[in-house]
Amino acid sequence: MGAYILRRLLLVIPTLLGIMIINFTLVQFVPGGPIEQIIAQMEGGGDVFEGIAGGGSEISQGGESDYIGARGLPPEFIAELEREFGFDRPPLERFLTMMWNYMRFDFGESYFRSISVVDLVLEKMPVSITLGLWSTLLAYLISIPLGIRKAVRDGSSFDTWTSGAIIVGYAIPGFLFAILLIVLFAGGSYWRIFPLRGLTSDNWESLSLIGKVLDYFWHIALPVLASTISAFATLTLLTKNSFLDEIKKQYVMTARAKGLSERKVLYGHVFRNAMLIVVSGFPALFIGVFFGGSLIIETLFSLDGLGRLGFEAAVARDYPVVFGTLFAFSLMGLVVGIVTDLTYVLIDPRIDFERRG
Amino acid sequence: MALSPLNARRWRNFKRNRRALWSLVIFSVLFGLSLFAELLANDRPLLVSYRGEWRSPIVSFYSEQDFGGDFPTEAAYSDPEVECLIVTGGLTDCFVQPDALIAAVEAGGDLPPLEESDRADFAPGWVLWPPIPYAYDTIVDVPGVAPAPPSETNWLGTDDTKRDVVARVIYGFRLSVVFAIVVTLASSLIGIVAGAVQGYFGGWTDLIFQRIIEIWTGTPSLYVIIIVFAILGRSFWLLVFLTVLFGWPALVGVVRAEFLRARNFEYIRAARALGVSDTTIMFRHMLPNAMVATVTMLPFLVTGAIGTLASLDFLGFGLPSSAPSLGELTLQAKQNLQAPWLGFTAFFTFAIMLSLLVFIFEGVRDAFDPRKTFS
Amino acid sequence: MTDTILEVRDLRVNFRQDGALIPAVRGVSFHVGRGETVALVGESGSGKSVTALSTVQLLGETAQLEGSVTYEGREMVGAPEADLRRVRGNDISFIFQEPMTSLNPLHTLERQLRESIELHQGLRGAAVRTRIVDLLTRVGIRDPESRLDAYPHQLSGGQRQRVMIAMALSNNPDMLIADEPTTALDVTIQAQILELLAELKRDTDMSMLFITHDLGIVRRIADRVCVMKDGEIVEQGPTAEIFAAPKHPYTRMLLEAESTGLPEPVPAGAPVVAGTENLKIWFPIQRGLLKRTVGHVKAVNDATLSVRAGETVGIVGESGSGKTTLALAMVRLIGSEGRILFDGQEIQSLNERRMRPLRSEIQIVFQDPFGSLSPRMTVSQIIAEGLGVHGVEKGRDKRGMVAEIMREVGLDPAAMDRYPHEFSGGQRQRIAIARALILRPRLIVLDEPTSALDMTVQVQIVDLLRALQRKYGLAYVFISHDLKVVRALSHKVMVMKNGDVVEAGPAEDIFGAPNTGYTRELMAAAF
Amino acid sequence: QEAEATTTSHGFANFGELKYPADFAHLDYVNPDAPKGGEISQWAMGTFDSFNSFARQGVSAALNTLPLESIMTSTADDPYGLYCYLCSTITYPESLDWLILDLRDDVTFSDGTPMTAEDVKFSAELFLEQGITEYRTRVGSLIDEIEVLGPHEVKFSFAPEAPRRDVVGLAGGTVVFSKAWFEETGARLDESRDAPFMGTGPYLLESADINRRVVYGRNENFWGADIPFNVGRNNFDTIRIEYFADSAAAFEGFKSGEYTFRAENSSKDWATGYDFPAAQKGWVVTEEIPDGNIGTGQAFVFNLDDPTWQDPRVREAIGLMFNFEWSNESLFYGLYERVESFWENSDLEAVGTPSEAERDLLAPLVEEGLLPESILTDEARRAPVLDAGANGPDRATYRRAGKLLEEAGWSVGDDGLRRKDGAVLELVFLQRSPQFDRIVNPFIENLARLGVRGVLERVDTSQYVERTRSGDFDLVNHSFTMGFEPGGELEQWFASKTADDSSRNLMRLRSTAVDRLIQEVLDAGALDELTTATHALDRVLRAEMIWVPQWYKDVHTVAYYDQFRHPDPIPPFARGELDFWWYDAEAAQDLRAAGALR
Ligand SMILES: Nc1ncnc2c1ncn2[C@@H]1O[C@H](COP(=O)(O)OP(=O)(O)OP(=O)(O)O)[C@@H](O)[C@H]1O
Ligand SMILES: Nc1ncnc2c1ncn2[C@@H]1O[C@H](COP(=O)(O)OP(=O)(O)OP(=O)(O)O)[C@@H](O)[C@H]1O
Ligand SMILES: [Mg+2]
Ligand SMILES: [Mg+2]
Repeated sequence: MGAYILRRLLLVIPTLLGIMIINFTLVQFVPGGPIEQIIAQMEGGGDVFEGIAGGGSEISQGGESDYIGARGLPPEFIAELEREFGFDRPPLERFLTMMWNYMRFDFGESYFRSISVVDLVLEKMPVSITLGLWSTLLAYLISIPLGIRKAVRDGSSFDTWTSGAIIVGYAIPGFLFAILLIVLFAGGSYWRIFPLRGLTSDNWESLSLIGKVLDYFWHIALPVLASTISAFATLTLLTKNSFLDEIKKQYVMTARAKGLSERKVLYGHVFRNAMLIVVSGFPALFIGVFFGGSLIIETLFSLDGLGRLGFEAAVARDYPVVFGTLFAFSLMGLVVGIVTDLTYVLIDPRIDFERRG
Repeated sequence: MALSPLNARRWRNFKRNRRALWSLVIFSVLFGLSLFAELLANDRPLLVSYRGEWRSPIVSFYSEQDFGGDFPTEAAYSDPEVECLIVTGGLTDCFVQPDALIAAVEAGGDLPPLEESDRADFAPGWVLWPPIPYAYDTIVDVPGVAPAPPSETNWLGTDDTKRDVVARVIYGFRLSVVFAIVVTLASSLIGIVAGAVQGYFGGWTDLIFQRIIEIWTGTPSLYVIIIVFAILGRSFWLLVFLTVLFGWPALVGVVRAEFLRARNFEYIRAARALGVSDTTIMFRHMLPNAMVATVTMLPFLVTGAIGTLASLDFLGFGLPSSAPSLGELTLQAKQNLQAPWLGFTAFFTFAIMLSLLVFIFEGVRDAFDPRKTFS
Repeated sequence: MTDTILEVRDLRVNFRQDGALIPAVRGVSFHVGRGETVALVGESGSGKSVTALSTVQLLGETAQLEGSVTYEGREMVGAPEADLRRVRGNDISFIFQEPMTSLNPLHTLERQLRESIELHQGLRGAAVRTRIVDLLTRVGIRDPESRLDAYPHQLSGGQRQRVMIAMALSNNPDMLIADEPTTALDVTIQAQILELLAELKRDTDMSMLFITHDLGIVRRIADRVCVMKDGEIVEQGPTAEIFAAPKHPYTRMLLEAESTGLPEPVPAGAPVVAGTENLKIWFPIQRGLLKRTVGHVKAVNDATLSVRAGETVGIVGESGSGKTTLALAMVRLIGSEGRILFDGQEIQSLNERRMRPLRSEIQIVFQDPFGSLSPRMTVSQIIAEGLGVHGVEKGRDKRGMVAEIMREVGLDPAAMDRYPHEFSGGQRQRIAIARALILRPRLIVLDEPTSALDMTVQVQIVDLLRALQRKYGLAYVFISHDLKVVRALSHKVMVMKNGDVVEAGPAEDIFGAPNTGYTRELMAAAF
Repeated sequence: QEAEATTTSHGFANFGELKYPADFAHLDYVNPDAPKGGEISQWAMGTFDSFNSFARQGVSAALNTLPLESIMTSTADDPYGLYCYLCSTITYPESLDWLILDLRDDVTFSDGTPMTAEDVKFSAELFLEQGITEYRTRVGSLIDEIEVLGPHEVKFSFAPEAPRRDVVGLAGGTVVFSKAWFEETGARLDESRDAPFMGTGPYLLESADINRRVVYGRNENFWGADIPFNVGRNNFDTIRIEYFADSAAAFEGFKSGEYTFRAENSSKDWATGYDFPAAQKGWVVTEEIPDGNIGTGQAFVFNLDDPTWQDPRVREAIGLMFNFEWSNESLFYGLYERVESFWENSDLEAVGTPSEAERDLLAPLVEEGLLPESILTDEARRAPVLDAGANGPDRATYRRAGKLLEEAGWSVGDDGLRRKDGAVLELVFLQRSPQFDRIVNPFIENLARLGVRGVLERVDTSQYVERTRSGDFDLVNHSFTMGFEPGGELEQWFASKTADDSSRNLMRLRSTAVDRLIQEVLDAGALDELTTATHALDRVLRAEMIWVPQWYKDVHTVAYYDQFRHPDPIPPFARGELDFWWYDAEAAQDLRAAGALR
């Protein structure tokens, strides 16, 4: 096992290198680049969220940027940008410098903002963690017991109704649901129960501890609900079906024959056997929680998280951000991958990774 | 094709699950119908009789001149002038008073005063329209602002480009379902095989394969899509291909985990002792037992694929915008909250489809469960 | 025998299967008094296990129950789950027929035992551990402390069965229902267990419903006997009476049946089919997440054996002595050191692909038949699978062949489209045998192939094996605790203890004049 | 400097007279008695991370230049005049080779320090040094020297090639920073900042909450509170901007009173959205305010480098297929007006047949064969008017378009598609906003009936820019924004020399006639000359049919909580809600009492 882990750890290096090489190469072929993005911005366009935020006008907005200098685009300007972004040097050299910097965890600065990639990511973390953490927690806390219950009462009307409910939850397109929540519960037409934006109130600093906590939950109620609603279905059914498979096995009978309570039988015995899939997804989920993000939920609730960052960077061709986050998250993803595999062994000691067949 | 006794037993089990069976029937009917979308909703007639000659505009091209009109381009069948030309056998008077002439022919009564030569030219004809006389891209000529609410002509209203929602849902259902099913089947097939191979063989196979997948999943699909579309242009099958290309690793993880576990089971050892080939062990002995995740996920993968299509459309990297996809409908719903019929249509289409699929796969799961029997 | 503790009246059990109802138990009535031991004997597949499981409602949802089962006057059929739970484990303990699949595969020994002790006795912490160690010692597990962290798959068949027994006994139940609790145990340990049971019975006035095929045991411990056949009790009465004057023809047949005779001599000059030389299998003991190896379980230390065409080598020995391990290694299912020969060819170094063609020539019947049958394949598929793989007799109708072999091992071919779990323990064992035999391999390794069979069926199987051996010159490696069967089949015998081969030689010598003390002890206990 | 006759004035206009005399009491369009106080709030899209809109990097916060002021200013009712604001007079010679700005001595920065000529020189040079490249290269070559002549006197000297029509704006437009402050803080113009630069303006940043809001408050020490220019202006104590990432959420925010003033830019919301409770109760008023600015010339433009589109007949045929009337009725709730001219909604638009003076300009070009003769007699080209009842044009229009295409050699094949030399007539619409899908798709439907295959390709911004720059499109959206004083920028928009590489001359127009007319406009010395030349240019550009004009909005559509008041009428060139609207404290009180606002 030790050897295996070592092997895996060593393989992280070529994998990471592979990811970076592929990405770097790809980017060389993508039509349009950061300079085009800047040109668009100079001309008052180029908001990457334009299509998503919606509601725009059929009349072109802006047209003229604030800046008095924005008149056509002289080639000198573009040449200078190229120099600034280092595009005047050959790709190989750029790649090597980049990798060298990354090795030292120096991820550079965004093309479009004078802020380092690390700071940028840190800035977006609270939102992503909030959304990710609570919605996954909620999803797991509800789905797993529900799935188990459904497995036990397979075929009952309880089973049917809950299936119906979670399917409906899944079928509602997330962003439609979110906007519905906003209009119904945060807007000016129906009930104004929840806030429209943000994670906390303005006066958060001055609140008591309990006040702070309440305020926080008050703010995140709608976005978390909107981002969780569709998560129940798969998880619940996965739990249910895994349990169904396991629940009739002989050892469960043994456990029952011991006189264990149903809870003990289900959670103490069946759970571990049935939940390999669900539990083994946990570490990956963990990454998802911290580094995932939901572009649309974030946009609708005016939260600025990694979902928006990632999308913006990709579309605006903000390569330092693209590569930096890719590098960091891939690295973490790889490590988490190893942890995931180790949890397999933890869950089921019969599992090993040796060659077979 | 005779079913093996086991499959016959599974099929019987499946059939005994009424809900699953009905879901399958309904889904097949809906999907089957949508395959003939062109016959259900079209802005070209199914059949016209022009001067006694039968023509089928949904199959062949006819210019307006073919009906005695003056444009060499395709006849616009919904134009009263064109309809008049058809039903009167190409009277030139149609350009003057088409509606009156149509009404007269329909009433079977006398034609309005015409010149003698014209009268001699008259040859009655008829037009047979599909139940919904709009295709997915037909702009409907109804007064008012788009999206227009449901009405007699547009049962579910029109969308924000004034196209008939029913027609778009029919075509969109076909497009989305074909997309989703092809993508799901292909990517789960690849994913399962890949996961199975990794989990079963373990060792360096696993180690290397896993790394390849990690590298692969680290590739930004958005850029690949942009590049490929920029080079090859947008098309449905290209998008299918790309979605599969990036979609298949989804199932690998779970299948691999299940195989890693299952390969230690006693019956696998027994199968190996029997000298059964690795492929048979993997797919006959292990897969049915390691299929929980797959079978559970499939309905969601299908709807998820539709969602992918939707979000690609959303971000502008999907199909051409006139293509009728359910995703596009959802976006319109979000953009047009004042037109709730769009949202309801999208939601119900999704909910119905998903329910049917979930129920079907529940039936499949049960049919494969040896310990489950129905009375 | 004063009061009745368990009363079964007109119990009927039907299994719903593919639309039809299959009767398993058809109107069974009997009772067990306090402190009494009732033995349930009968044909394999006659409904013994189903009857036992019905008493505390442990059958799956496909079973339909009719009739009544009362425990201490309380009706159990249709009783709420909560009431049943109170009875299970505490009042009535259960030992399942298949110990291999009855333990939670992901719990260590300690955890399996701890749970019910904590639940029913309220012990905590170190006290529980002491109790566990004590229990394990009493069921004959050597060096129990070191095995507490073992998982079920790291135990031998007999060890698992003993864990099961320990678990059942841990709460000093009022009533013990034991479904073939000693099948995987060698005679000495079996004796020890029976002694333990007798002791408990004496001390705590425990009642027992004891299911077994071993009439010797019945004679020793049962107060009364019920004989079952085809889902009915055909005869019941006090043990002595039944044994002395059996009334029902089946009972008579059962009592008379015994695997007797000696194997036919091996034809002279028969070639050596297979063998091992200095085979050694040590399992590493690993600790922690990193799985550091902290020691070894020395399962097989140095085993050398050879078997000729038409010859049977019997392997006997204490439970946990390495028999199964040796068998698995011989067919290259687990890694080993040393040489393994087949047909004069060294096969230890062959990779799986080169090994595969040989597989049709070497077959194995696993000790745990249930575990070795794919749960989602029907029996016909399972049996026929090898045929497809090795392309044996392409032209012939597979289902026909399957039906034929099923009939030969005493199974009803009509059941061939059922799943494994829909069979009784003995039936499953025969399915496993059928699967091996249908290929007509040259070497079959049989690991306890008759443990779950009643005498009549056992005789049938033994005859079948002999007939095949005669006809095709098959070579057998036959592992069993039942020395009578071993004697009836084996030309050579090897005695194992603790991973070592303590004695090996022609069967007559070993049975007639055992050399070592251990063997002598074994023989004494058996005959 | 000696001999030359110089003019000294309180302002400057290239054309015509200054509207306001030196001693005016207040601007005509303000309410001199407007009360001060209260708060106005608006929304902004997305987020911000900087307060420096002069740097390339960062997303700058809304109104970040509010604390800054430039030396000269213009008014919302005079398109031509530039008035001294931080200066008291401007002195210049006829040649405009230089000018001297005589600065006011009472101007102070918000920290109380007085503004001096040094600051002006510093600021102007700062832009030339740290402004974005584009500015530096363009403006740097125009300004020769900046000299401080006295504590409150600066002189700008201009290079000979600097267009004389632009120089005053160039100097007077200088935003003035404090030199001392810059030296002290080490701030730079090319870096993003977390607070605005210090300036002389009426408002200061009060608070900024990234992602949420920016609040500007009144500068209590504002130097100019009482000067005539500022009478009745800067009436609000606070100006608050709320940020939303999604427009629907933003609208909900308005409905619930999170902000109080909203300029509605969605025709759909304007037509259907304002029936929420607060609007029904009359708390929110909606108003359409006439917009006197030149209408933005929004249009589809052809790629004239593509031989297919070089034939004006083909362009005209395509243009006939766009049914603006239907689009406006069916898609835009009838809110828009058709764009006809590049100077729509202004006197500079050419109308009817050419005037004498125009003809004088055009005739030589006709003679040279650069223009068709019809230009001299035809009315200025107008877009076709189609039936609003149906998307498809009427048969006459189809016939006309079909004939044009036939003439151009595009005849219909057996499959109903137009072909020439085997190639199908295909028109690629390059778009970046999904907003236009619903506009382009019906257009494509109409084209299909003409036998033209329309293809809508929607790509992301970077790709869009790359493709427009490299000319890989047939038809793209463009917005022509013309000024009242057409000048050098016309070359960026229309001249042959910029056809190869300009984000303005997207259609790649190369026309000698147009080049010559642009020169006429540039050479115009008087207002009527300018107008005539512009009319001629407009006429020719429209006759060229380089575009399929779209629409513009001639009103401001605003909605606000009924606590703001504005002068009536509102001046033509500004909506002015932050400038000369004021707060009705009583009405506000009532609103609050009714629970409309928190
Ligand atoms: N789940 C089931 N579905 C269908 N038939 C079943 C099921 N379980 C058992 N049977 C059938 O019921 C009968 C009785 O089985 P049972 O297990 O009680 O036999 P048994 O007497 O214990 O035999 P053995 O000695 O072989 O263990 C058998 O014929 C068996 O095939
Ligand atoms: N995978 C394993 N890991 C560790 N120890 C094992 C493993 N498999 C078997 N053992 C140990 O090896 C020893 C020999 O086991 P084996 O199964 O060969 O015994 P056996 O002779 O077949 O006994 P029985 O008669 O009880 O079946 C036992 O002590 C067992 O605990
Ligand atoms: Mg049994
Ligand atoms: Mg064994």
